[in-house]
Amino acid sequence: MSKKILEIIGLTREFGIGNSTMKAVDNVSLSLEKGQILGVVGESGSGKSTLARIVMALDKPTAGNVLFENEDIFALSASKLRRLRSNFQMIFQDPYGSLDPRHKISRIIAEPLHLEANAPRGKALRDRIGKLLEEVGLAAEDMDKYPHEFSGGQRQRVAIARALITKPKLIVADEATSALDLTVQAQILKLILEMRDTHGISVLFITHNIGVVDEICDSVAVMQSGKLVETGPVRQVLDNPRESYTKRLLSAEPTLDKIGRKKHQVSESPP
Amino acid sequence: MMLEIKDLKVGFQNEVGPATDVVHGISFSLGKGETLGIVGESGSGKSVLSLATIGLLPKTAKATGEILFNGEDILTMSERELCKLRGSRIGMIFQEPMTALNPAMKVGSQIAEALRLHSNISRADANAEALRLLEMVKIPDAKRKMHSYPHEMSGGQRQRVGIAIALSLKPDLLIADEPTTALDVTVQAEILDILDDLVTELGIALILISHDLGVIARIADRTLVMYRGNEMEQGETERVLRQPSHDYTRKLLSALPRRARAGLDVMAPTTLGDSV
Amino acid sequence: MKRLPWSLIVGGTITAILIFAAIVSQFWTPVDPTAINIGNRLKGPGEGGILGSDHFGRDELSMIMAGAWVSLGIAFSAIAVGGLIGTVLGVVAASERGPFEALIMRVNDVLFAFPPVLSAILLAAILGGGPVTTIVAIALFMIPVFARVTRSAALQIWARDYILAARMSGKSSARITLEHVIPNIAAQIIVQIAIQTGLGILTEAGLSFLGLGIAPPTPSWGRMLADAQTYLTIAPHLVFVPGIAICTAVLGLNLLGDGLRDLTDPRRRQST
Amino acid sequence: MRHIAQSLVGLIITLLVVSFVIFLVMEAVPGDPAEIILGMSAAPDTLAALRSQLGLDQPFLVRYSNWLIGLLQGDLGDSYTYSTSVSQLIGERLEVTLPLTGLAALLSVLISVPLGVLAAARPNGLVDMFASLFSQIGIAVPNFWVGLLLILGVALTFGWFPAGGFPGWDAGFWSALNALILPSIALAIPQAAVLTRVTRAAVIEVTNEDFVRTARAKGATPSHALWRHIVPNAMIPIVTMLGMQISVLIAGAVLVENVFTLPGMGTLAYQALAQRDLIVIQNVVLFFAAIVMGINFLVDALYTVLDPRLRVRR
Repeated sequence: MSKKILEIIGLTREFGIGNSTMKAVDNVSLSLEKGQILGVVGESGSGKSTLARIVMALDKPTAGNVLFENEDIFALSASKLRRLRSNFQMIFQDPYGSLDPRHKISRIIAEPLHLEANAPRGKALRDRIGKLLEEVGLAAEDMDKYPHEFSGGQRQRVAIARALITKPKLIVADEATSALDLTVQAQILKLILEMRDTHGISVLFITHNIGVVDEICDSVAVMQSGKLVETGPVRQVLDNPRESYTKRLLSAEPTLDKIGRKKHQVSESPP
Repeated sequence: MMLEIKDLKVGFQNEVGPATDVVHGISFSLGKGETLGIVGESGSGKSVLSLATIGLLPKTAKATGEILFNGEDILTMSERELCKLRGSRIGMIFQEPMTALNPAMKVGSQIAEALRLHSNISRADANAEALRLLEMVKIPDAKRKMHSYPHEMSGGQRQRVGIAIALSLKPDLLIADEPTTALDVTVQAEILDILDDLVTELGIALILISHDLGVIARIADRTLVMYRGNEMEQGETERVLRQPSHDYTRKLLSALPRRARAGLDVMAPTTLGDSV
Repeated sequence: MKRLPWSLIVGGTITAILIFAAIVSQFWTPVDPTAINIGNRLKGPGEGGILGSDHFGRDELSMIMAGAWVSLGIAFSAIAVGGLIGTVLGVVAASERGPFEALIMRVNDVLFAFPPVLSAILLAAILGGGPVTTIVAIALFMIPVFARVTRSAALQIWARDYILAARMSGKSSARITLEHVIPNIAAQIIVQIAIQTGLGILTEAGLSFLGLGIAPPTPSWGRMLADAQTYLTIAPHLVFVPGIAICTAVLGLNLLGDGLRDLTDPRRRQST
Repeated sequence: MRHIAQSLVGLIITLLVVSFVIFLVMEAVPGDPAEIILGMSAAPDTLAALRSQLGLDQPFLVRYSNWLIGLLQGDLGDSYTYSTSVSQLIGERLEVTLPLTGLAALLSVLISVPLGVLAAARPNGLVDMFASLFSQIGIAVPNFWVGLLLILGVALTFGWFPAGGFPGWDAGFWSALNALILPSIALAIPQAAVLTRVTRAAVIEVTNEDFVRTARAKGATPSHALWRHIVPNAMIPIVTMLGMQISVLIAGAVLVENVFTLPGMGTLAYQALAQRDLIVIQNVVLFFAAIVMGINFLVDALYTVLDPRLRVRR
């Protein structure tokens, strides 16, 4: 038995633009082990979001396979795939667009139970939603409110509660903290780490932010223009990058190592 | 002092009920060639502050206090005086390069327009100057790009055009409102380099507004930290980041990913934020 | 408390009065609207009934009330048929995309090439004039109108992340349309219904003005105007009364539509 | 360019479908042309003779393709009641309808665009209040009623313009144009009302765009920003609405021609219906539909001129 929960093999996705085709994802292979967090980092146009959509079976690859617990999700029948779906969930970037404004929080969180045959109902369901809300740092009473009554960070907590309700094995977080303020981002990252630790969930974390990868990921894959540039354990890739693109990406990230403008740095001696 | 803001308050009228105050008494001053970073999270009032400084607050806003630019109060200036000032003495760069340029107008004309609005320069001379400006912000193949429309350029290139427009008349003051937030990190680094070089070269004062302490650290001589319309603290950037005097600044710093704040060894080990 | 938009109050009041008058006309009018009284012919307002009388001595007020029933009935029926078909087509086009969407948009183009007056003339060649011709002609034009509005509104909803979340839950397109798309575009559809009913009244008046509408002696506002043409100089009130009735009814429905839009979308409060 | 070629193909296909639909509908009309021409009491063999003379005994698709071929050659057949060729009939009537709708479209643009722009420049100002009053009422008035009011209030009171009828272009350009003034005003007012509203909304929408703020930060005065940056970008929704309004204009022409007793296409269609002149109805309806679609095609092509973003994409 492999410990791998997710294996992406030679994945390619082409899009037609007029008469030409563009490879949004180009022959990417990756794997994610149980209980680990894999960061996929890249700039706009790197294909990281397309990759996330394919892993969630929201889009089909042009070539290649996605194995979930050794099962090829694109070889499954539609009904089997639907049954498998409760095992993977997704958290989106925009906390304002990912919750239906016309639905109550309880209905939003319960939505993924749609296909579960023996899903809890009535009081049992409300209890479960209440417990989940408390787990993500909200109050059980919040379930009867509507999304517009919450801040961006709180909405993202609701989205996480929705992702947790089916007790999934894999969560894909697509730029889940990019739209949030820094202090809120830190809280949500902490929540994702807790989620991994208490439930043993594996996370595919899509982001453009190296600092966030450094903070919570176990391993990282760097993508550029659809291609995989470099992959490996976080410490190895971030501390000793092999590829020049990775180096460029790392050095471009503004840090507080140096403070002040160029001319000042040259003229004044460092502390 | 070239710019002196004294006890600036800005409120927005509501359809019903009292006005909502978004800036509650901010004061700072800025000398020639200095750079000031204003940092804050969403709702801190930092963008409203920048619009007030260039006299572009929406009509529903009401500002009190003083914004002295070379000794004259911008808040009491007529629209005509403001139009003369904007573009020529104060330039501005905005956050969204995708929407900040006129989609139906060639890039070269948009730069030349800034020149022609303030001087009697001929069309040919304005175009020549626009080309020089495009080269100044290091746009490759500038001659051809003069005739491009904004949608034919990348985000980074459009932001360079924004800088070229803002700097076209060598203003005394440049205001940049989150100029790199919508850009990729590698592009952000390039844009910050260009801003840094040009501001130094032309001796322009810069106000850079950002939510990102890393960006502030890169370019600001001094930093003002804002939260919900109030000043938390201000001072030399070095001092504010290494020895913050306000809890909110410390909270902002501790929310930074480890990697970004690695250089701040003096940081007290605080836990990640506790409340929303 | 949010203050109600004034357009909603005014428009709602006018529309309510209109509907009330239409319903009342089915039980009671000051005079039988079809009763001919030659002795009372072409009397001005006040002399022969509150709003005067026409060339057969029929009471204008009674005819306006009865005409409201015809006008509203035809406009509402046409909107019900055309609006429903158009909304379904628009929503399905947005959820299916691809060739089906392209086909629907082409059908829309074809229908759009037939303004109601043209299709009414074509239909009248087969069926003769009358309420069915009028309703079908207006409804045919409403199909593309509603299909376009709902499709573009629905496409915006389909681009939201909460739709992706619903798809991840294994929900079918039809179910997503019912649970997420329709509730989120309902407000826009309701606004359209108000505005298009106004247009429907205008069109119905035009068709009955041409004699393609409901058959006499049932009163209709459009034919009252057609009759008035002959007596333009001797009895100008015959031009004013039905015209003002049409104008007020349409104005009321338009204001109601605006008001509903302002209520549901405060962002647009200044832009319309 | 490719986009224009594509929509041209689309236009031709739609036109074919429309012509087929019209032909199909005319098939469903009770009674055939031969019966209509000869009357109910005609002898069966005379009917049969006329049918074969008119080609009515041929199969449906053959007759349909004969019609199409005739259309391409400009031969639309002969009217039963006017005893001239349909193409000549339509040609004469277009001399009235085209100038009428053209004049109305021009008037409505000349009223609505400046009014809408000025209203949007100062929301809730005096011009804006007038503009919204005008558009609210204008949208609600039927054009044929405006026509009646104009006859009553202008033609019969002051006698500046004729209350109806058309002297023909042979009677001199000015007297012919004079006869079209009131009808085109009646046709233009409701349309101008809609267009004023659309213009105002479009201009306000663009005013809130970031690039307008950029222009103002450059030092552009409010009016420079309005005419140089806002209005050009607001033209797309305005032109779209204008294109959609063409079908309303054409439908309106039927009514307004009726009020002013103008011998235009609308009157022709209306009279042909009364006389059951099927071949005229068939061709006139196709003609109207073709004009609507042709205008929409032109609007589509105009987009690429107005918005450079559409030139590469699509």
